[in-house]
Amino acid sequence: MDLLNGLVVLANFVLIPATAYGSQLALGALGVTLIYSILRFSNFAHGDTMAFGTMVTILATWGLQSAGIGFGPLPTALLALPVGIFGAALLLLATDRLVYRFYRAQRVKPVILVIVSTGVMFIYNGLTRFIIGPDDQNFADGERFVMSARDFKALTGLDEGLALKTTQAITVVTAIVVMVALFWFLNRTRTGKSMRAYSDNEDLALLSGINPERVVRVTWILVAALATIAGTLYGLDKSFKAFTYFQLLLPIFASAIVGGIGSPIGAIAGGFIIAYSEVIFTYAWKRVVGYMVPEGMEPDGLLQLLGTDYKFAVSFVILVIVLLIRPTGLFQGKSI
Amino acid sequence: MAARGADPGLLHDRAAQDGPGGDSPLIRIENLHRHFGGFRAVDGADFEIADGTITGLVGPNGAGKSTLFNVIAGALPPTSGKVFMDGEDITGLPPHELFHKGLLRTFQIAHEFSSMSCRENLMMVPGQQAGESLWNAWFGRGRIAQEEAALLKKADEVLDFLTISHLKDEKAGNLSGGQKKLLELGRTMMVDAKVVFLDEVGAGVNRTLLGTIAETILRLNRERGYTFCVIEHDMDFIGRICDPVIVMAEGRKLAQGTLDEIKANEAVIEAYLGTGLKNKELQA
Amino acid sequence: MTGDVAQAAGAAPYLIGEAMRGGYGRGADILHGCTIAVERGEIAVIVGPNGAGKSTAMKAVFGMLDLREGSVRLDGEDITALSPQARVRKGMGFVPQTNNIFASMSVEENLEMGAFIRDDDFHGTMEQVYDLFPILRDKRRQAAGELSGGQRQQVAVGRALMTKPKVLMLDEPTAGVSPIVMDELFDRIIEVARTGLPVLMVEQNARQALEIADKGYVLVQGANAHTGTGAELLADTAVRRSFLGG
Amino acid sequence: MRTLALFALVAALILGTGFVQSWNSALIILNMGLVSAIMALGVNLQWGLAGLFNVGVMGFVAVGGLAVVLTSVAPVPEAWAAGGWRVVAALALGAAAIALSVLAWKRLGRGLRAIAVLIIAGLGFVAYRALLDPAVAAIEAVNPAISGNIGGLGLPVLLAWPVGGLLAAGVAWVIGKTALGLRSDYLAIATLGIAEIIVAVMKNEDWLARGVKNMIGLPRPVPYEVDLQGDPAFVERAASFGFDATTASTLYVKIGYSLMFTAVLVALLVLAQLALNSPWGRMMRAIRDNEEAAEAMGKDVTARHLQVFILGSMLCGIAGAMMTTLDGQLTPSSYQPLRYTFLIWVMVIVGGSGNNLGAVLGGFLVWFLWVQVEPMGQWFMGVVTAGMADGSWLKDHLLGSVQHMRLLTMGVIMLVVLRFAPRGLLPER
Amino acid sequence: EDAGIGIILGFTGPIESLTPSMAGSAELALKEINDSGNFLEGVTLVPVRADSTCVDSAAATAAAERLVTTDGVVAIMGADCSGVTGAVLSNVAVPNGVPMISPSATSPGLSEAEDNGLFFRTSPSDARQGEVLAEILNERGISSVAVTYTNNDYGKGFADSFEAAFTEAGGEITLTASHEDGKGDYSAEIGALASAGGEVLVVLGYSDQGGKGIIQSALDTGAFDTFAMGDGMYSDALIADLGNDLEGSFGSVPWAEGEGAEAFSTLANEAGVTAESSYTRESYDAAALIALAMMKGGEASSAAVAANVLDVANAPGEPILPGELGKALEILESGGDIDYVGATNVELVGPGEAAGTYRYYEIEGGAYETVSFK
Ligand SMILES: Nc1ncnc2c1ncn2[C@@H]1O[C@H](COP(=O)(O)OP(=O)(O)OP(=O)(O)O)[C@@H](O)[C@H]1O
Ligand SMILES: Nc1ncnc2c1ncn2[C@@H]1O[C@H](COP(=O)(O)OP(=O)(O)OP(=O)(O)O)[C@@H](O)[C@H]1O
Ligand SMILES: CC(C)C[C@H](N)C(=O)O
Ligand SMILES: [Mg+2]
Ligand SMILES: [Mg+2]
Repeated sequence: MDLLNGLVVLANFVLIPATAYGSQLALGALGVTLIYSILRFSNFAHGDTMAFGTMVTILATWGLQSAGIGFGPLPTALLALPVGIFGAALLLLATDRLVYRFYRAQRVKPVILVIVSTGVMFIYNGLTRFIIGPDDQNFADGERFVMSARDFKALTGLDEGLALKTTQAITVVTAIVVMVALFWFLNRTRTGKSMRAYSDNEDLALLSGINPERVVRVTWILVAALATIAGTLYGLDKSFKAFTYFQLLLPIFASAIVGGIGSPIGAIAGGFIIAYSEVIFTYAWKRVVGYMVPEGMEPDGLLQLLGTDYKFAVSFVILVIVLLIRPTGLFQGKSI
Repeated sequence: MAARGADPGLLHDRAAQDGPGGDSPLIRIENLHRHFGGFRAVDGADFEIADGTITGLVGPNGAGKSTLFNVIAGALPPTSGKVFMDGEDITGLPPHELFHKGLLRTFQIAHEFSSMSCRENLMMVPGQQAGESLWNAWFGRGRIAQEEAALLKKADEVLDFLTISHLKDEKAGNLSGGQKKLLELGRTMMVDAKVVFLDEVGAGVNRTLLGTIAETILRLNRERGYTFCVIEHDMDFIGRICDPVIVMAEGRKLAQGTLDEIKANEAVIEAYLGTGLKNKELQA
Repeated sequence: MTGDVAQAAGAAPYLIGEAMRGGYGRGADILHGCTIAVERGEIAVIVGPNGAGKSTAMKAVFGMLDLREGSVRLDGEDITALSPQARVRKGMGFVPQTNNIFASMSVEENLEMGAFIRDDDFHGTMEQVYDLFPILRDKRRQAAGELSGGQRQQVAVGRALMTKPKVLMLDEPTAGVSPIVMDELFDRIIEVARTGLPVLMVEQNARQALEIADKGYVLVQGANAHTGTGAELLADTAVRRSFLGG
Repeated sequence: MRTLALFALVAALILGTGFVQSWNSALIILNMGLVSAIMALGVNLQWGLAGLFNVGVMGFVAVGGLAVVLTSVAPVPEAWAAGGWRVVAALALGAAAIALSVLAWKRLGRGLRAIAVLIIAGLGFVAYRALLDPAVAAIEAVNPAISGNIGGLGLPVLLAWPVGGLLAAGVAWVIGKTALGLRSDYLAIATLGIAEIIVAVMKNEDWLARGVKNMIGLPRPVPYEVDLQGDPAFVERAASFGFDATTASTLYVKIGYSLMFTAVLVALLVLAQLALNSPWGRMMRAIRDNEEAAEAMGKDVTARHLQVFILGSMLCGIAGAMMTTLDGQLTPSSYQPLRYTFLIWVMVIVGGSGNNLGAVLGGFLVWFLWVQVEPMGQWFMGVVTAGMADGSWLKDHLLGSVQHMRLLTMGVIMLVVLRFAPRGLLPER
Repeated sequence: EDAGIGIILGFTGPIESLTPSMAGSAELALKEINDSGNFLEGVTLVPVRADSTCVDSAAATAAAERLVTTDGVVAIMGADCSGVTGAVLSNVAVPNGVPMISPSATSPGLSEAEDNGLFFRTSPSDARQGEVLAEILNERGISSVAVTYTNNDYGKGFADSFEAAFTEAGGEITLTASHEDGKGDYSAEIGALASAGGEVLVVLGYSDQGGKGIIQSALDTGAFDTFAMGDGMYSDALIADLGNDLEGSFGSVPWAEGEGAEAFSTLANEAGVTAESSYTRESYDAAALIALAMMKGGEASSAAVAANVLDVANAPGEPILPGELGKALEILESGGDIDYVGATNVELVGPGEAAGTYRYYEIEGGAYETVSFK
C-alpha cells in the first residue's frame, strides 16, 4: 500500500507534469529544429510565431463558442486549430516573401538571419499585442480532467491523489504523433527528401530540379502548423499570455539543441531531458522516500538536491554536460 | 629548427647540412587501425617512409589512404596502433604540434582560408611569428614590420612559382578548383619542412602545371632534403617522382616496390590499375 | 576559328553556349566571348589551364551565372533566360566540380534526388548506376559525406546519370578516381554518348579524355584558344606542350 | 569614407537629440552608447574575428556588475563576523573538490575514474553544502532588509572596471576550458545556459550582493549632483555660462562619465584595431575560416580560441562594470538575455561583424534606436490615427496599445537597415 | 498652461498586463483634477507616459530622462518595479530635483535610498505586510506552512519578513521556494512544495503571473487546497479563473477601512478602468497626491510637490476620498487643510511611504469577504 502511495506521489508530481511539460517543449522544439535544418538558421521569432498562431486560434475559438459550437469533452480550441494554422501560415509566408527571401538570395551567413529573425520577433511581438493585448487569456473549455486527484483517491482508496489533465493527455499524444509524422515525412516522402536535399546543398538541389521556393513554402507551412499546435496546447494547459511565449523560447532552444538540432527525435528527447531535469533535481524526495522505506526510517530532511531557484540552471548544467559528452547533441544533429 | 618561418629564399640548400638520408625510417607506422563504427577504414597498416625519399601512396578509392594521412597528421585519433617520427612516438599529437616538428600536410579537398587573400593564405603559415603574440601586435610593431616584409617577399615568390601571382589579392574562396589546390601546395613551401604529406595534389590540376609541380617536389627533395609522401592516382606523376610506391587496399598495405614492380603485380592490377585502355597505352 | 566541327556538320548543335561573356556577381568578366557546343551523340571535352574559366563556362551554360553577352541554345531553343531548375526539366544534367553531393544524405538518397524530376520508376537506372560503381551499392546506406574522395566523385556522376538527361555536363568527373574506375567511367561515357546523348565535359586528365572526344576545346583566359577534334588537338604539339603536359 | 559618413550620422543623431529633446537625454544616450560599443567590440572580437558564437554576453556583463559591488562597497563587518570566512572556506573547498575530480579524471585509468570522480564530487558537494549553508544563513540574517550580504572591499569604484574585466576573464577561462570544443550553435546554447546560471547565482545568493533585493546607491567616480548644486562656486560658474544649477550639475556629471567612458573605449578600440591588423589578427581570421587547416598549419586553435574568448569576455566584463557604475545600482533581475545578449548581437551584426569600427558604430546606432524608438513609435501611431474619427473603436484600440509600437518600430528599423546593408553597415573589408 | 506629469510604468515586459490599468487609474485622477476646474489658475495637468520596461534600468533611466529634460514633467508617478524605480530615482529624479511617487515599488530597501526628500510611495514596504500575514496565520491557528514567492525584490523582501515574523511566533516553514514570473510551467516548484508539505501554501506573487500559475498547478495536482496570499495576488480575475477551488483561501491586501476603495471602484468602473487589479488604487492615489501637493504649494512645480506631499497626505485636515478631488482643491484654495485618504487610506510615514493598513480577507462564495482590518 505504502509503496503504491509512493509511486502515485512520484507519478503525480514528477512523471506526469514533467512528461506533459516535456511534450510541450518538444512540440516547440520540433518547429525550431525544422527551420534550422532546412532554412539553416535559429529562428528567434518562433516563440512569437507560436503566440500569433495561438492568438488566431483563440479568436476562432471565441467565435465558435459564441456560435454555440463545442467539442464535447475536448477543448473547442482543437476545432479552431486549422484557422490558427492558416493564420500563422499566412503570416510566415508573407514574412518570408518580404524578409527572408531577400537574404536567401544574398546567401548571407546564418547569423545574419538569426539577427533578422530577432527583428521579425519584435514585429510579431507588437502585432500580437496590438490585436489581443498583453493580458492573460483563458480559452480552455471542455472537461478539465481525465482524472482528478480527488476522484482518484475516491476510486482507489489510496491516501495520495493522481491527477491527469485532459490537456496533458492531448499534448503527449500529439507530440508523439507529430514527431512520427514529421520523421516519416522528412525521411520517406519525396517532398521531405527534397527538403533535406535543399538544406544540405542548395546549388545541387537546384541542379536536381528541386524548386527551392516550393521547399521553403512547404517548410514555413509545416512550421506554422507545428507552432500553432504547440502554442495552443500550451495555452490550453496553462493560459495564453504573449510574454510567456517569448520566455518559452529559451527552454525550447535548449531542447532542440541538446537533442541534436535538425533531428525530430532529438527535439522530443531534448524536451523531455530539459523538463525532467528541471523537476527531478529540484524535487524534494522526502515524501516519496518516506513511503518507500520501512516505518520509523522516514527522512527528516527534504532530500532536495537543489533549490527550485536553480531549476533553470540545473537544466542548463545537464545540457552542457550532455553536449560535452556528445558535442552535436544526443541524436547527432548538424552544425553550420 | 629554430629559424623556421621567415626564412628568405625559396629553395636554399639545406641538403648541405642534412643530406638526403639513406634508408633510416623517418616515419614508421605500426599496426595502425582506424575504424568508423564497424567499418575498418585503416585496418592494420604497417610500413615505413625512409628519410629523404618521395614515397607514393596509391590504392583504390576508399582504400583508406586519406584516413591514414589524417591519423598520421593528428587530425583523427587512431583506434589503435602507433606512429613514429624519427624514432619518437607521435601518435595522437595534435596537428599544430606536428607542424612544429616539421610534419606538414595538404588536404584532398582543398582547405583554403576562403575570406582571406591568397597572399594572406600563405603569409599566415610560418609558425612562431613574433606578430602572432598579442603583446607584439600591440607593442612590437617595429619587429612585426620587418618580419612581414620578409614574409611578403616569400609569399610572392611562391605565388609566382604557382602561376597565380595575378590573384595575390583575390579572396581564396573565389579561386577555381585547381587554383585552390595550388594554393594548398604553396602553403607547404612557406616553411622548412622535414616531411610533407600531399593528398592528391594533382587532382584537378592542369597536367602541364603538374609537371612543374613534380619538378618542384623533386627539387625540394634533393636540395632541401624534404621527405614526401604523395597520394596520387595519376601514374605518370607517380612514375616521374616516386620511389618507392606503396599500394594500399582495404586499409592495409597490399604491395610495395618501384612503380614498375607495382605495375607488374597482378593483385594491384586487379584492385587498382585495371587493364583499361589507358594503362595499356601507358605501358606501351 | 578553324575546323569548327559543328559548322562542318552543317546542322545547329544540340547544345551551344555562344559567344558568352560574363563573371561572378558584379565582378570582372571571366568569360570573354567563349563558345562551346556539343552535338547529339558526341563527346565534347574542354581543357585548359587552371582558372581558365572552364567551370565558369559550364555554369554559364547551365544558367548559374548571368551572362552579360551571348546566348545558350538547347535543341534550337534559346534558353538563356531560364533558371537552372527549368533547364533541368528541359533535360540537362550537370555534375559540378565541387560540392557535388548531398553530404548529409545517404548514397541512395543522393541517387534518388538525381531522379527527382522523374515520375517513372527509376529503380532500373539505379541498378545500372550500382553496376557501374559497385562500391556505391555496398555503401548505399552511408552518408555520402563520409565517403572517400573518389567515392564521392562516383556518387556525383551517378546522381547525374539518374536524371536520364538529354544532355550531360560533367565538370572533371574523374578528378581523384582511381585508374580502374576512370577507365570504367570513360567507357561508360562513350557508351552513353553512343546512345545519342551528348556529353560535354571538362577534364584535366586531358589526354585520356581527348582520346575519346569527338570534339575538343582549349580554353585560355575565358576565350577559345584552340578547337578541333580530339585527335587533332592531341596531335598539335603546341597544345600538347602547353596544356596536356608534354 | 563610408565609415566617416556613418559615424557623422550617429553623431548627428545624438546631437539632434540634444537640440530637439535635451542635452541630458543626448548625454545619457551617448554614455550608454559608449558602454554598448565596448560590449559590441567584445562580441566582435569573439565572433567577427574568431567565429566563436558566444551568446552568453549577459553573464559577463553581470559579472562585471558584480565586480562593482565586490570592489567598491564598504564591507559589512557583522556579516564577516557571522560567517564571511566560512563562506570563503566553503568556496575554497568546492573549488578544491572540482580540481581533485578533474585531476582524478585525468590521472586514473578508464574503469576507475568514473566512480572516483563521482565519489569525490559527491563528498565534495555534501561537505561544501554543510559548510556553506549555515554560514550563508548567518550572513543573510544580518539585517536582511538593508544588507544581509558581505559587502565589498571598499576600494575606489574606478578600480572596479579592471576588476570586472578580470573577473569576467576568470569566468570565461572556466567556461572556455569546458565548452570551447563545441561547434557553433552548440557553443551558443551552452554559453546562453551558463549566462543564465551566472545570473541565477547572482539572483539567489543573497549573501553575495543581496540577490534580487538589489544593491542601490553604489559609489560613484563623479560628484553627486546635489552636492554640486549646493556648492556656491559651482552654481556661480554655471550661472556665468548661463545655466541654472540643476541643469549644469546634471550635465557636468554626465559629461564626466562621457569623458571617462570615451577614454576607455578609445583605448580598447586602438588595441583591438592594432590586434586585428597584425599577424595575430590574420591568424585569427584563418582559424575562423577553416579550423582544420589552421591547425594543420601549426596554429594551436584551442589555445587561440580560449585567448580570444577570454579577451572578448573581458571587454564585456569591463563594460558591465562601467554600466553598473553609471546606473549606480546592481539589479540582477534586470539581466535579461534579450537586452544584454541579443541586443549586443544586433549591434555587432547591424554594424558589420568582423569590423571593429562597425561594431562600435552598431553599438551607438542600435542603442540610440533602442531608446528613441519609443517616441518614434508614438509619433508614428499619432500619424496613423490622426485621420481616424475621434472615439472610433479602432483609434482607441490603437492608441491604447501605442506602447507596443516600441519594439515593433525597433524591428522595422532593424529589418530596413539590414535590407540595405545585409552584411552590416560597415562590412568586413 | 500645461504641467506634465510623467507616468513611468512597464508597458512592455513582465508586468505589461498590469500597467494599463495602473496608468489608467493615475490618469483618471489627473482628469478628475482637470475636470473639476478648481486647479491652479489655468493650469492643466497632462499625463505623459513612458515605458519603464520593469527590468531594464538603462532604458528606464533614458525614458525618465526624456520625460524630465525634454517633456519637462514636474513630477513622476512611478516607477513600478523596485529595481527600475531605484535607478530612475538616483539617476534622474534626485539630480534633477524631480519628485517621484511610486504606486507599487514595495522593496524594503527603498526606504533607505538616498532620495533627498524626493521619493514617496503609496504602497507600504513589504516589511510590514509580512508581519500582518504571519499574524493572520496565527489567528487561524496554522502552524506549518510552505512558502513560495516571486523571485524579485518584492517577493524576496516580503518572504524574508514573513518568515521572520512567522517563525518568531512559533510557526514552522517547511520550504521556501521562489518562482520566476512569466515562465508558464511550475511543476518543479509544486513538486517540491507538495513534498515538503504544510497546512497551507503561502503565495507571495502576482495574480496574473507566476502566482496564479502556482495556485493552478497546486490545485490541479491536489498538492494544496488552501492558500494564504499576499497583496500581489488580490484580483477578481483570479477568482473568475479559478472559481470555487479557492473557497476558504485567504490573504492580506493593503486596503483601507472605509469607503475609499469602494469609491474608487465605482469611479474607475464608470470611467472604464479596471479597478480590481493590482496597484490601481495606489496609482490613483499617487497621481492625486501629486496634484494636491501642487495645489497646496500654489504652483505646478517640482519643489511644491516635494514640499507638500506629506502635508496633504496626512492628518490633520478634512478627509478626502476618491471622487472628491475637486472638493479637496477647493479646500486647499481657501487655505484649508486636507488629509488625503484616497483609495488606499493613504498615510505616509517615515521617509514618505504608506503606513499600510491591510485588509484580511477570505474567499467565500466566490467573492472576497473582509474578515478584519489590520
Ligand atoms: N567519417 C567516416 N565515417 C564512416 N566511414 C568513413 C568516414 N571517413 C571515411 N570513411 C570510409 O573509409 C574508407 C576510406 O576512406 P579514405 O578517404 O581514407 O579513402 P581514400 O583511400 O583516401 O580514397 P580516395 O582515393 O577515393 O580518396 C572509405 O570507404 C570511406 O567510406
Ligand atoms: N565564385 C567566384 N567568385 C569570383 N570569382 C571566381 C569564382 N569562382 C571562380 N572565380 C574566378 O574565375 C576564374 C575562372 O574560374 P573557373 O573555376 O572557371 O576555372 P577553371 O577553368 O574551372 O579552373 P580549374 O581547372 O582550376 O577548375 C578564376 O580566376 C577564379 O579565380
Ligand atoms: C508592480 C510590481 C511588479 C512591483 C513590485 N511590488 C516591486 O516592488 O517590484
Ligand atoms: Mg582520399
Ligand atoms: Mg574548374
